[in-house]
Amino acid sequence: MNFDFSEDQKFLKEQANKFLTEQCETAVFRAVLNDSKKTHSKELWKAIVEMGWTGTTIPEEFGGLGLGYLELCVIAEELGRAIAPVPFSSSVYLATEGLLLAGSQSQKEKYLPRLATGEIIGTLAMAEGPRQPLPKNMDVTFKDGKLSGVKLPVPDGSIADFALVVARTGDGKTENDVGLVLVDLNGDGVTRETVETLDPSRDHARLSFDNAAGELVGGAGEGWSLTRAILDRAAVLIAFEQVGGAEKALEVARDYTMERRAFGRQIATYQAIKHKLADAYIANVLARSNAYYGAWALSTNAPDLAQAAATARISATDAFHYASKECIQVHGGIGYTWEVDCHLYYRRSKLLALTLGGPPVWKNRLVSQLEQSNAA
Amino acid sequence: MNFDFSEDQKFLKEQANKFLTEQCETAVFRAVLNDSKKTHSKELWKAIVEMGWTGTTIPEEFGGLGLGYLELCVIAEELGRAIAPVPFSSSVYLATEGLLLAGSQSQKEKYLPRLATGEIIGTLAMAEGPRQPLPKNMDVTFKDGKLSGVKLPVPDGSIADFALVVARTGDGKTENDVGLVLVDLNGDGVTRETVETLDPSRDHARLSFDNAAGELVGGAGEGWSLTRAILDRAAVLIAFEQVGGAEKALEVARDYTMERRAFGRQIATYQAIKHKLADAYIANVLARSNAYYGAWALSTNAPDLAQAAATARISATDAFHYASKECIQVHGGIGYTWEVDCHLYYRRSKLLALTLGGPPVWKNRLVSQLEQSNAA
Amino acid sequence: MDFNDSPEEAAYRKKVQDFLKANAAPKEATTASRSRNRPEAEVLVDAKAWQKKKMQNGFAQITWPKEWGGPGGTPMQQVIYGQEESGYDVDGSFFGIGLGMCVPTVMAYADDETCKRFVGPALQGDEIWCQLFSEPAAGSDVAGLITKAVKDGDEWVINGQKVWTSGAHYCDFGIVLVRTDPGVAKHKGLTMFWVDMKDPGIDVRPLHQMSGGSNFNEVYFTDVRVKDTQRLGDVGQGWKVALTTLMNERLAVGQAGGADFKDLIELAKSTELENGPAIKDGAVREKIADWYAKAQGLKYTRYRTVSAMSQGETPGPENSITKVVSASRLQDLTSFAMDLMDMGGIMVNPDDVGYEAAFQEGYMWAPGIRIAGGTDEILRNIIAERVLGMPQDVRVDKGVPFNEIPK
Amino acid sequence: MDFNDSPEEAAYRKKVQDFLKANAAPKEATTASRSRNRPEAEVLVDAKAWQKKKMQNGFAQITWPKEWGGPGGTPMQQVIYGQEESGYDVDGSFFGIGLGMCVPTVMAYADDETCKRFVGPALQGDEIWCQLFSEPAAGSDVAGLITKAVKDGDEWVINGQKVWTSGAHYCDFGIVLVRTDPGVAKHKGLTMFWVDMKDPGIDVRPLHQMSGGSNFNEVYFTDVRVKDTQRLGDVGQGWKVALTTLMNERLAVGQAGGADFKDLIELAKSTELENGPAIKDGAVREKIADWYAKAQGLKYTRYRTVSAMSQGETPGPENSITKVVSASRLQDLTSFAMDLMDMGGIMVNPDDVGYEAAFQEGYMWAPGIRIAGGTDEILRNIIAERVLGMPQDVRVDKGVPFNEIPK
Repeated sequence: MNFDFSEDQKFLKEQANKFLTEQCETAVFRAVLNDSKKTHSKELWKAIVEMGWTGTTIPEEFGGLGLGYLELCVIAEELGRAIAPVPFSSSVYLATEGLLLAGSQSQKEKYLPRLATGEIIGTLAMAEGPRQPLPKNMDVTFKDGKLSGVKLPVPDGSIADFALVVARTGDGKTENDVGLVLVDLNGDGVTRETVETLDPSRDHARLSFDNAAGELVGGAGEGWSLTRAILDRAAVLIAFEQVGGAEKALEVARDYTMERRAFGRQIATYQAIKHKLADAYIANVLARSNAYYGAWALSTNAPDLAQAAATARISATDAFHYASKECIQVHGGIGYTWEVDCHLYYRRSKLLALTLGGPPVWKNRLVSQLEQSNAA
Repeated sequence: MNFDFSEDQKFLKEQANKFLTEQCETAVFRAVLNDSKKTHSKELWKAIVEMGWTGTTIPEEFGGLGLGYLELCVIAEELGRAIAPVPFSSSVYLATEGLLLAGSQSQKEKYLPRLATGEIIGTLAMAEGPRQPLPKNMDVTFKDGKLSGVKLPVPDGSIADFALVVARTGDGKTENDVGLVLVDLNGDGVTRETVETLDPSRDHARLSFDNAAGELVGGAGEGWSLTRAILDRAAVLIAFEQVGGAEKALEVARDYTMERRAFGRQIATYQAIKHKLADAYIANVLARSNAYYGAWALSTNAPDLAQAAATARISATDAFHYASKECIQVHGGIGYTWEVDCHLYYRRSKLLALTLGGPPVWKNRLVSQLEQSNAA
Repeated sequence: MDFNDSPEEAAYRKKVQDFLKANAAPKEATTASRSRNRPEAEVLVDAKAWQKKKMQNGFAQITWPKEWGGPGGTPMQQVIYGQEESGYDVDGSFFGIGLGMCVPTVMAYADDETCKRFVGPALQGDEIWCQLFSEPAAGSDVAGLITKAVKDGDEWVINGQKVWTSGAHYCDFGIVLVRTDPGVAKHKGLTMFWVDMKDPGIDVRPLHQMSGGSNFNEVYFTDVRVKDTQRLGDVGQGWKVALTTLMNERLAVGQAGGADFKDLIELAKSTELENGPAIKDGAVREKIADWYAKAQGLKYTRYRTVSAMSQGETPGPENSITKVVSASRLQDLTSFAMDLMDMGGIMVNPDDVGYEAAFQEGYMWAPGIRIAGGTDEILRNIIAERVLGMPQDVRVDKGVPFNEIPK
Repeated sequence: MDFNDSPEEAAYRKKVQDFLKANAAPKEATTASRSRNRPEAEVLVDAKAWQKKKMQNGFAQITWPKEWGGPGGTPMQQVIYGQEESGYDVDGSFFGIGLGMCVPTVMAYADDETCKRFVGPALQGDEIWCQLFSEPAAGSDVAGLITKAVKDGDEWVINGQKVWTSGAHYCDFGIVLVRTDPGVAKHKGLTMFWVDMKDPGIDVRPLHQMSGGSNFNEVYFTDVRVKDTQRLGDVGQGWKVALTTLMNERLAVGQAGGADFKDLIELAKSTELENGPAIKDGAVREKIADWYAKAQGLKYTRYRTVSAMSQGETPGPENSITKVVSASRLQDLTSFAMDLMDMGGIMVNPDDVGYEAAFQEGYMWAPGIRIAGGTDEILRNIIAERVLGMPQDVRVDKGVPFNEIPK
């Protein structure tokens, strides 16, 4: 057993950290945050693409780097720490993974090389408004090669070139009536409208489909299990983003408490402050350890990947939520201003908590796994 | 509006406090606690009976004091504060209330005067082992005037003279198949066995019925709603016991932190200790306020009594649980010893949290009320 | 114990109801961010008109004595009015700080002439007051402020910066706490003045909050000259004066507004989860029960306070619990509600997310409430020290001249 | 990242499995209080025999070098052994403190002859050691202890009282920290000795715990004479020596044992609520998920620590999280399980309540774990100060002679 990243992976992480520290300073995400017309940082995205990160797990035959998931995990952690305003998770964790999992040879040939080079951006369209997107209440329909209905919110929906759309393909309301449909978002019958969200540094849109042309990825009734498989993989990667963000929020909080004085002493000397940050540290360690196991399960495609992913996601969501909200709190008034970064972590933490489905869904899913597994 | 007890009621409370401070010192409950053969403090019980408290709400025509529920609430608070080792709640809140609610004239005449004078002790037998006693899983059966089955644990079951037993009277498994049966526990067909519980200062027993003679209190299918009505009333009274216990536990904790020194200063000067006790105080205030509303609802038989009772019980359970567990914690090692009283509050708090059914039952019940009430 | 109105109370309530019914529009049932899109200036005009109408009908500052223009009512009448008004779509929030805290301070420390000049216009809503205490380096430790006033003949010259000043941009006057002697212990070198907010040396800049809005301001003082007659209380007694102001705050600091359990119940009823409607889910039910019990606990605590007040008691620091409980509950409840909305919960436009986006708004507002008017931590200290009687933490700045405390 | 055994590890695991299969009986699946009703003396005999067998087969103190009688194994081998042994019904708890903390302290500070005398018998389970640090007035603040040793020729005379001494009643030897100079700052006046627990001046009295049991003792010292050669480290260097001991504790302090999520899942599966089985209830599921995630987080944190150790790193104070997390979780989980049992949850006899009463037992045990070996509060201080690098709280006793600190 060696439950740690390799030296090469650690080196990659260090490089990613250095790169993002330089390329993703405050000014970069503030530029996106403060301008409602900006969907992402084009410069940063370009630089990331040039680093080859978008092709990390894409096999070399499709123009990628052909690296493993552990490499993608360390990159994800650094992107999370930098709360980078780029469509990385949509294009890489969701769209690329979906195609790698179930794309036909021709779909792979058509999309993967361009995803690797960043020429196109992909995403996954799942939600249909403020409710759990379940087979029983899904309205978007795919019939005779045409897609109709509204997906909302779709991450990076304003800028993505194509989407994998979770849609009803059968007449019933079961999981077997759901398919995953690849749609060119620049084609006919697609209307996009950017929507306001909690985290304006990341784009989300309403996608309205009116008989838009699409093609299945995987079989007609396989969409639900395929989507769950994509989400499991993405959950591990997002967990690393959350761990990165949570640790950064804790550092920011810790540093401020060592600077700020009240009643003649550093506020870091007060037990209430210390214990709050100790609790954040504890949550972060648990989250990191569970994320590591998720990384291992992802990289080995372990049979308990679903369980590992849910566990990682639950811990990481908890950790980032706590660290980001208490980061504001220890700052006091100044932490509640727009100019100080605390709220960026608070916003991003809630976005990441909900983006692949909220905690209730994942907790329910985890316990379903535990009910079955004797190895609980 | 005057949301406070009257001067008379406050005077009664003060008297009760003085009485119990004298009559229910540590030595009194330690005597019960340390001797597994002792079911309660006979001396204290006798003194309480002599004060007339057992007849507080029993009308004068049946030999009681004919006072109101507000008077009983202030007595309950002081009994809770003293964590008194007596069968008061079983005999007064449960058995007496059950008869007052639904007893026939002859049942009232037969039992109430003797309950008032403490000549007999009554109780309510509901649980059937470590699970929720629900109409669908109730095994104790009342047929043709005879009761059979096992109730466990029954509060004060070793010493009670009669019990109101919740039993299946119909053939189905619905609420309408449940009746409330009055059984003489000294009669034939009744076997008792004291059971060990978390709080050895209060008696509990396994009651086994083998064709024991019984008579209905209320109608054959009314047992479930009648039991719920008894529990609602008792919940308010127990909430006062919990409030009393929680405040006492907080005081004990506070006092100790002002005495104990570590690293050259009173531990009460440390923020972690202060904030912990501030949180206990907050929970206690909320609990007290909700208990007051419960008292008002009980004393006026308000239409929202069920909702008020559940609210009071949820708050008070929370408060006592928190105060008692953190009372141990601020004491450090000494708090974990048998000789220091902390554990008595911890034990009693869990007993009171479960005795009328646990938090899940009451929370569920509260939300059912809220779903219906537009006044939520 | 009596929950019903006494005959006098019932008569008063009827009077209030008649007044409100005739002059205001009722609110909707669940929480909403109603004035979300109305410009503040417009809302302010309505609010001033409403304040005047209340004053004319004897419903402004109900407990103020007649000599100050109040109706000389009881605390219970104030409560009854508040209960009834809360059902109507009117806004009294502009006047709370001025009439609740600043003007009473003026009344306690200024001469008769000054009081006469200011009390009436404030009461009828013509002039609004703000409170200038907090500074960037003096938040929880307000007495650590550094804005200074230097005596120059009959005048004082104020320089420095205040922050978190609610309404400074529309206020006419303010009371400002400044340091007049940095060479003595920090509480002893402070003095209070009233100032004209229209002074050209006062620069009010809106503070951009993390929630996006700007409810507060930074206020810069550059060579602002005030007369010695504008002093409230003696030189060096400013902390004592400020405590008078803050004691009044204690009563004003209330409940964190925003989404509550009613909204959560609505949401849960209409939200479908995998195994059925959310309202039938055990986790949802448990949380509704817990938050409901907390909300009721606070409500009945207020009732107990009012009952005590109507028996002549002064409410103490125990009222600090309201904000501690309700601010965190708002944060937790809104977070949980958004979780129920799943991925769609990140949207913040009412058109997309429904429920007037009250959960999302509350989620972004709650962190501020946990800080404003005393952080969670400071309030817990207050409860421990002033209610439970526990000793202060070690105070390294005690008795140390202000200019020798490490900054 | 590799979760599987390397070929060497797999071979070692096989060896361990073979040894265990041949010599011990497997445990049941869920947590149980197996030795609940067996007399301790009897359990101790078995435990000593098992320790001897482990030693003879090279599985005792696996990382100890051969010169001390250990097999000179790796930390990873230690972990593998622990993983495998945890599935068997054997008890190594009697030796943890002695071999994990006391004997290493002896090895670090005593002369060769003393080591030779003691290490072997301890390793093969013939002699057991205890640690005598805590006192009634010195818990979190251990260095505030007052048991004193006064020099008398070549000997020292010890008087005072220790408390919370695990196993003192069956121990043969102990290491004791005492004050040898009350006139200097508190950390500077301490000295460490080893003592023979059979000394007639040592009176061991079982401490009656709130849980009813007696796992700990009070130990009274009355004119106990020890030779100066029993001193471990220099006079006045006792705190430094104690830190060596406590650093070893850090690795030993583990997980709060007792009921865990597996037991809760079992209970929930078999418990019927109003609307169906508890395992299908949302509140139950949410809690299982949260506690499972915490348990896994701790488990994988241990794996990370072991991986770091096998790469030569020394585990740091970050291991303090294990007890903080698991003690409170035990308290919360057992409380919740009892809630599910409803009124019957108050019963404590396995015959009445099932599940071997593991929940009730855990509920009464958890408050002790939250205190023993560093309270929740002290451990959070340690994390804040030693891991996050935050400054100490104000220390009013710093540099003050011990006999001048207010007691």
